[in-house]
Amino acid sequence: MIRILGLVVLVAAALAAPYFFYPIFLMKALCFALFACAFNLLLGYVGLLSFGHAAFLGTAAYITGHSMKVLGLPPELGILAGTAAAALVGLVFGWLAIRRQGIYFAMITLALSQMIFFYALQAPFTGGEDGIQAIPRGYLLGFIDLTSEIALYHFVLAIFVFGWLVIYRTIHSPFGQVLKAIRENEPRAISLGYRTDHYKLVAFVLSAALSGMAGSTKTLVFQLASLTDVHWHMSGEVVLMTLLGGMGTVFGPVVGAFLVVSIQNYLAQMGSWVTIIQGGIFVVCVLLFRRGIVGEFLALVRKLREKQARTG
Amino acid sequence: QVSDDVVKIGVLNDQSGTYADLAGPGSTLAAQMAVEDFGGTVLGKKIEVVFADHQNKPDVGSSIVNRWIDAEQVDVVVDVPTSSVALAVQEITNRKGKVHLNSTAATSDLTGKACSPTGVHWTYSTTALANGTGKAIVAQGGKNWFFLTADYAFGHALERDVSKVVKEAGGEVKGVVRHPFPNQDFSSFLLQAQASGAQVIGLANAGADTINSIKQAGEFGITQAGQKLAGLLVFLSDIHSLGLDTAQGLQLTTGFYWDMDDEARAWSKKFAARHNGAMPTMAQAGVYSAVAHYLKAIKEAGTDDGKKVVDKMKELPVKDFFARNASLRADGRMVHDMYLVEVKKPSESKGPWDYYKVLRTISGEEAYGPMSPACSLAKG
Amino acid sequence: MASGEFVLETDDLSKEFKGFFAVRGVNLRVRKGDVHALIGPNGAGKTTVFNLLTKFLTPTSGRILYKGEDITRTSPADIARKGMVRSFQISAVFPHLSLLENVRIALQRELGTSFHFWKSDASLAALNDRAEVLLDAVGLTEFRSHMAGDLPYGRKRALEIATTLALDPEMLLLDEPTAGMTHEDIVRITELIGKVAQNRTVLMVEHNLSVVSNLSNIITVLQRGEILAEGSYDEVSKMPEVISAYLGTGNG
Amino acid sequence: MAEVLLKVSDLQAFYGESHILHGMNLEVGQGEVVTLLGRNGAGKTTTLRAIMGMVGQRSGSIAFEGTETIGLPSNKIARLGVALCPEERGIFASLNVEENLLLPPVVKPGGMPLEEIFDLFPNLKTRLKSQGTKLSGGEQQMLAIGRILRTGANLLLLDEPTEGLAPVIVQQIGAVIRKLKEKGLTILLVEQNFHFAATVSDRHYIVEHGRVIDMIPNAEVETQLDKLHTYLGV
Amino acid sequence: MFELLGIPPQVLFGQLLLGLINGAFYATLSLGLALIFGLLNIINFAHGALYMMGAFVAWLLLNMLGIGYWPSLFLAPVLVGLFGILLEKTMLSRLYKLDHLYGLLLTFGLALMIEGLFRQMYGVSGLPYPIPDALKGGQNLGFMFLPNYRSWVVVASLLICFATWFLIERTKLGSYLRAATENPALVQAFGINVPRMITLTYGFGVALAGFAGVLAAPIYSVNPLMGSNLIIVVFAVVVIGGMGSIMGAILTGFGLGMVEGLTKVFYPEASNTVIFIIMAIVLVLKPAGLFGRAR
Ligand SMILES: Nc1ncnc2c1ncn2[C@@H]1O[C@H](COP(=O)(O)OP(=O)(O)OP(=O)(O)O)[C@@H](O)[C@H]1O
Ligand SMILES: Nc1ncnc2c1ncn2[C@@H]1O[C@H](COP(=O)(O)OP(=O)(O)OP(=O)(O)O)[C@@H](O)[C@H]1O
Ligand SMILES: [Mg+2]
Ligand SMILES: [Mg+2]
Repeated sequence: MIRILGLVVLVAAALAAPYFFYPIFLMKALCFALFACAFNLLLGYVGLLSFGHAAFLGTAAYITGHSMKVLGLPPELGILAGTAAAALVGLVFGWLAIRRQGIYFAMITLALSQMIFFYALQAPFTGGEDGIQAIPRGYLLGFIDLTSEIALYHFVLAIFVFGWLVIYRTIHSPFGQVLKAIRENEPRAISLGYRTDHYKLVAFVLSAALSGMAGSTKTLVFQLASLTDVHWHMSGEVVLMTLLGGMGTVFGPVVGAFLVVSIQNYLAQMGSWVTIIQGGIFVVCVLLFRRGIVGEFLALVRKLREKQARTG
Repeated sequence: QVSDDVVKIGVLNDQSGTYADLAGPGSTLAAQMAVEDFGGTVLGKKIEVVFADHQNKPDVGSSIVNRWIDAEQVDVVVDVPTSSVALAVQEITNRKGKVHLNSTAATSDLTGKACSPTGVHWTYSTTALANGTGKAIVAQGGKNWFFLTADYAFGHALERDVSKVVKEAGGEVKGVVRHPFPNQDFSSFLLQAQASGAQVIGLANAGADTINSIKQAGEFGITQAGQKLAGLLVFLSDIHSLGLDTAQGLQLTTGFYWDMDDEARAWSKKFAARHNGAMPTMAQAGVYSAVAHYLKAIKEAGTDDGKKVVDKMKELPVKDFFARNASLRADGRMVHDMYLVEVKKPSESKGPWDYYKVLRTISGEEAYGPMSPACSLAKG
Repeated sequence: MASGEFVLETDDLSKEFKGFFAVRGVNLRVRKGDVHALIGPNGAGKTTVFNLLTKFLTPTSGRILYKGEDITRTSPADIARKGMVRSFQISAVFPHLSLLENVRIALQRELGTSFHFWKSDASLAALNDRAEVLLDAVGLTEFRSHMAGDLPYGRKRALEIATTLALDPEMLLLDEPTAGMTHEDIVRITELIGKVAQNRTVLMVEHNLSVVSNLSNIITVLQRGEILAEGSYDEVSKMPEVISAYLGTGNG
Repeated sequence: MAEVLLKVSDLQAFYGESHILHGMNLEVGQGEVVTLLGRNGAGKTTTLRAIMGMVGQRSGSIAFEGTETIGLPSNKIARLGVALCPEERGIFASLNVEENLLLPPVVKPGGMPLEEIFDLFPNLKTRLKSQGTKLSGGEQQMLAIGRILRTGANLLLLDEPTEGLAPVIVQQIGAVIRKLKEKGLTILLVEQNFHFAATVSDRHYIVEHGRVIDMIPNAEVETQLDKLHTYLGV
Repeated sequence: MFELLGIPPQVLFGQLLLGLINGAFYATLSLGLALIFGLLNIINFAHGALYMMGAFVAWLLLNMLGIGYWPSLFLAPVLVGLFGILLEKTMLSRLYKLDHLYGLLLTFGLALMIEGLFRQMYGVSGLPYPIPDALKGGQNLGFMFLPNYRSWVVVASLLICFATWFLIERTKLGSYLRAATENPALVQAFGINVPRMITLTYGFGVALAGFAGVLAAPIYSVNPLMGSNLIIVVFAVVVIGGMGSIMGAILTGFGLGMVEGLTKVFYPEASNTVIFIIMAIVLVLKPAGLFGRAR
C-alpha cells in the first residue's frame, strides 16, 4: 500500500518537475542517472569495475549526433542507432575483457576506451575538439516537436524510465539471479554448470547498450556530442556517481547522479573548489559511508526494523 | 524595454583550467569594471554580472548558457575561451536571440560559417594572428616554416591560416608535426623541427603547450642555433609564466598591450590594482571594451533585445583605450588595430610586466581581411 | 578394461606447480555406484586431484575419462552439465542470497530461461517446491529465507550439499563434506550422503575416518601426489605404509 | 614442575564470526617440552597463533615470563622471546634459502649461531642460494625451524613439525627437539603423530572443541593408552 | 646510408635518446606506484598529484626560502614523503582489508583535492623554475644537441631506480618487504613492525614521486595539472610491467618511453595512445603483465 502510494507520488513528482526545476538540468541529471544505473548493473550486480564506460556513452553520442545531423534521421531512430553502436562496441570490449578480473579488467577497459577516445579525436566525422554541434532535435514520431523543452523532458523521462525498468527487470530476472550468483561466488556458479563468461558478456553488452542510450539521449538534449563524453574523466565520474549513491542498489546511482550533476551545475561559479569539494566527497565516502547514500539509508532502515522486531 | 527589469551579463570562461590565467577571474573583473564605469544602471535598470566555469567542455558550457538564458534572465554571454565552447554558445545565443560577446576564443568560424546576427567577436581571431605574425615574419626573411601543431581543431585552423599567409607571402612550409593535446614533452617534436632545417618554427598551439614548447626550445638550443620561434597565440600571462630569460626575442601578435600608451596604461593600472598586480591580457581588456560598447548600445537603442542591440553596436563607432581605428563589421567581427610585438630581453625590461616592445601596428583591414563568404551576414 | 564399469578414470594424471608435483601419475578408477573416498595427509594432493577432475586446474599431463569420454579439455561448466558436480573444501554458498535462492540457482538452469533478462524472477517460483524438498532433506527448512552468509559453518556445508544435489548429478564430488561440522551435523550429513549415494556415484575427500569407514566401500590413499594404497577401509587401515603416512598411530 | 614460563588461562579466540577457542587453559614450565594433541580442527593451531598474537579477536589471559601479552601486537610478543614455526611452514618464495634463514631479527642474546644451525641441518648449507620454496618438504621444515633458532627466542611454538615428512626426517627432527631441550629452550609442540610426541615431550595436553580436556604426563602414556586412543579417535 | 621509412638513423637515434629521458620519468614514477601496490595493495591514484607536489615544494623552497635545486632534490622528496606518511596513517591504513577499489577511490579523491588546492593557490599557467647553473648548456652529439640537464635526468633516475631495486632485492630491508608482501602476519610474528614498515614504504614510494617532480620542475613548467595527465600513463606502465614487480616497472618505464619516442616520429598523433594499445595487447595475451607473477 505504502509502496504504491510512494510510486504514485514519485511519478507525479517526475511529471511535474519541469514546471518547478530547470528542465535541461533535470534532463541532464536523468541522462546521467541512466548512465550510472547501467554502469551499476555491471559493478553492483556482476562485480566488474569498468573504467572505460565513457566509450559507450561517447560512441552513442557521436553516432546519434551524426545520424541526426548529417543523415537526417528522426530522433527515435537516432537514439536507436546510437544504442546499437554502443552495444556493438560493448560486445567487442566485453569479448576482450571479460576473462580478466579486478584491476586488470578495469585497466583493459580503460585501454580500450582510450583507443575510442583517440579515434574520436582523429576521425573527421566527430568534429575533433569542436564535437558535433547544433544537432537538430527534430520531431519525435514525425509530429512531436522536441524543441519544446517540456515535450523533450517527457521524452527523456520516458527513456529513463524505460532504461531503468530494463535494468530493474534484469536484476530481478532469472538472468539477474545468475549474475548475482556469479558475483557472490563465481567458481561455485561454474561448478553448477553455468558458463559464467557468457553471462558476464551479456550483462556487459546490456550495460554498454543502456549507457549508449543515455549518451544518445544526452546528445538530443544538448544538441551536442563532444570529446568530454569519451574522455576517461567521464568513466571516473560514473564510478563516483554510483558509489556516492550506493552501488548494488537500484536507486543509488540515480541519487548519486543527481547529486553530482547538481554539484557541477550549481557550484560552477566556484572554479577549482568544485574539484576540491568533489574530491572531499570521495574521501569522506570511502572513509565513512562506504555503502553510499542509498546503501547507508537501507542499512539504517534494516537496523531499525531489526530493532523493532526484537523489541516488538 | 529591458527584459525582466535587469541587464544581466554572464561571464563564461575557464575559471580553473588551462585558460584561467589569461581570461578566467580577470575577465569577470573586467566586465565588472565596465559596468561600474558605466554607472551600474542602464535605462534605469540594474546591471548585474554573473560568471561560471565551463571547464573547456562544450557540454558544460552549453548547459550553463541554456540555464542562464532560460532560467536566470541573462542577456549577454561574454568572453568564452575555447573554440568548441564558443561555437556551442554561438549556436544557442543565436537560437534564443541573446547576445554573445566573444573575446577569448580564436576560431574565425565565429564570423565565418558560424556567424550570427547576435554574435560579436571582439579581440582577435586565427586570421588576425596569421596575418600578423605570419606576414611579418616572412617579410623579415623567415621564408621556411615548420609547424608544431596541437592536434585539435584550433591548432589545425591556426596552422591552416598561417600556412596560407606564409605561402601567399612567398614563403614555404617545410613540414608539420601534430602533437597530442595536451602534451608535456616537446623535445621530440622540436628535434624534428630542427632536423627540417626550417628558419621559423611556428607554434600552432596555446596555453601550457606553447609555454612548454618555448621553454624546451630554449633548453635544446634551438633558438641559439639560429632558428626562430613564432608564437602564434601567446598571451601576456604566458610570457609572465615563462620569464623573460626564456621568452626573449619571441615575436607574436596581440590585440592589446597594457603599456602601449597612456590611455591603456591608465586603465590597466586600475585593473592590476584589483587583480593581484597582474596586468590585463588582451582577452581581459577585450572583455571590458566589448561590455562597455554593449552597454552603450543598449542605452542608445533603448532596449536590451539581442538583435537590436547588436545592430546598434554595429552602427555606433567603436573607440576606447582598447579598440583603435575600430569598427564592428556586419558579420560581427570587431576590426581594430593589432600589434606585432617582440618580447624584451631581461636587460631591456624596466620592471615587472614590462615585457613587449611594439614592432609594428597592423591595421584592422590587413589583420582581419575581407569578410568570409561563408557567413550569411556578409552579403548584406 | 571394460570402461562401462568405471564412471571416472584418470590416466597418469599429473599436476606440476613450477617444478613441484602436487599430483604425480595418478591412475584413479571410480566404479559406478561406489562411494569412493580419497584420503591422505595434508598437502597430499587431494584437493588438487579434485580441481583437476573438475577442470578448475588444467592437468600438466595425463587424461581424464568420464563415462568413457575424454574430458581432459572440457570446460568446468560443461563438466557440470555432463552430470559431474563438485562441492568445495571451503564452503561455497552465495552469501547474499537466501537459502531458497541458493538452491534455486542450481535448479533454474534446466528451465532454460537463465539468459532471459526480460522475464520476471517470479517465474522462478515454480521451482520453490523442489527447492524446499531439498532444503528439508538437509534439515534447513526453517532457515529458508535467511541469507546464506548468516548461517553457521556446518549449516553452510549442508546448504552446499543441497545445492549440489539440486543438479541431480550422476557423479558427486565432495571435498571434505563434514569439515568444520559439529558431531550432530556430521551424523545428519553422513546419513544424507549415504541416502543420496544409493543411486549415484560419489567421490569424496574426507579426513573424518568414521565418516569414511561408514560411507565408503573403497578408499584411495594419496601421499605426496601419488597413490599409496587402495582398498576397503579394513584393508587400507591395516596397511603399515598407510598407518605411518596417514593414520599416524602404530598398531596399538 | 619448573618455573612457569607461559600461562594461558581462559583463552577465547574467534575467526570472524566463528568461535574457535572456548576457554583454553594450559601452562608450560621453563625448559619443558609440552605437546598439544587433538583431532583435526580441534583448535591446536589456533592456540599457537593466539599465543603469538596472530588471531585478531582473542580474550582471556596469556602470560609469558609474567608479562601479560593478550593485548600486544605479534611483533611485540616476538620481541619478548616467542617464536613460531607455522603449520604451513611459511617459507617465502621470493627469498632464497639464506635470506629466509636470516629473515627473523635477533630478539634476545643467546641465539644459535649459524654454524650450529648448519651442523644441525647440513642440507641447508648446500642449498643456500636456491629459492626457498624449491626445497623439499623436509628441507623446508628444517629451514622453518632453523630460522627461529637464530633469534634467541626461548619459547618455540612448533606446529606439526613432522607433518608430511619421511620417517627418517621425523627421527632427525625428534633428535633436534631433544637437543634444543638440553640447551634449555622451552617448546610447545602441536602434533597429530602422538608416537612421535611421546619420544620428545614431558607432558601432553588433549585439546577438543577449543579447550583442554585432559593432561597426560609422558610417563603415564603407556598406562593411559586406551584413553588416549579414544580421545584421538584412532 | 640506410634510412628507415625515410627517417635518417641519426634522427631515429636522437628520438630514442629522448624517449629514454621520458622513460626515466615513467620509470621513477611507476617504480613508486609498483612499490606501493606490491606492499599495500593500494593503487595510488594520488601519485600524479604527489609528483606535482614535489615540483611545487621545490619551487616554494626556492621562492620562499631561497633554497636551490640541489638541496631541494633531497628536501622536497622528504617533505612529500612525510605528507604521504600522514595520508597513510590517517586514511589509507583503514583500507587494507578492503577491495582495491576503495584504495583507488580514496586516492583519486585525494588527488582531486590536492590538485584543486594548488590550482586555487597558484593558478594553472605554470611557474618557471630555472635549470641549475651547473647543468646549463648541453653537448652537441653531432646528430643532436643534448642538454646537460636531460642527461642528468637519465643518470639521476637510473641511479634512483637502481638504488631502489638494490634496496628491495638485495638487502635485509628488502627481504622484509618482499616477505611481507607474501605473508605479512608471519613477518610480523617474527618481531617486525609491519604496519610501520608499510607506512614507511608508502612514504618512500611517494617520495619517489616527489623526486621525479623535482627532476621535472626545470624542464616542464611547475603546474598544478602536470601530474593529472601523467598518472594514467604511469598506471599503464605499471600494469604492462606487471603489478607489483619492481624490475618490471623500471624496464617497462624506460622501454615504453622509447616506444613512445618512436611513435612521435612515425605517427605523432598517436603518441599518447600507443601505450594503451600496448597495454590492451599485453593484457589480452599476458594477463599478469610482462614481468608480473600471477597472484
Ligand atoms: N596453485 C598452487 N600453486 C602451487 N602449489 C600448489 C597450488 N595448489 C596446491 N599446491 C600444493 O600442492 C600440494 C597439494 O595440495 P592439495 O590442496 O591438493 O592438498 P590436500 O591433499 O587437499 O591437503 P588438505 O588435506 O590440507 O586439504 C600442496 O603442497 C600445495 O601446497
Ligand atoms: N582463518 C580461518 N577462518 C575461519 N575458520 C578457521 C580459520 N582457520 C581455522 N579455522 C577453523 O578453526 C578450527 C580450528 O582450526 P585449527 O587450525 O586450530 O585446528 P587444528 O587443531 O590445528 O587442526 P589440524 O590438525 O587440522 O591442524 C577449524 O574448525 C578450522 O576450520
Ligand atoms: Mg584439500
Ligand atoms: Mg593445525
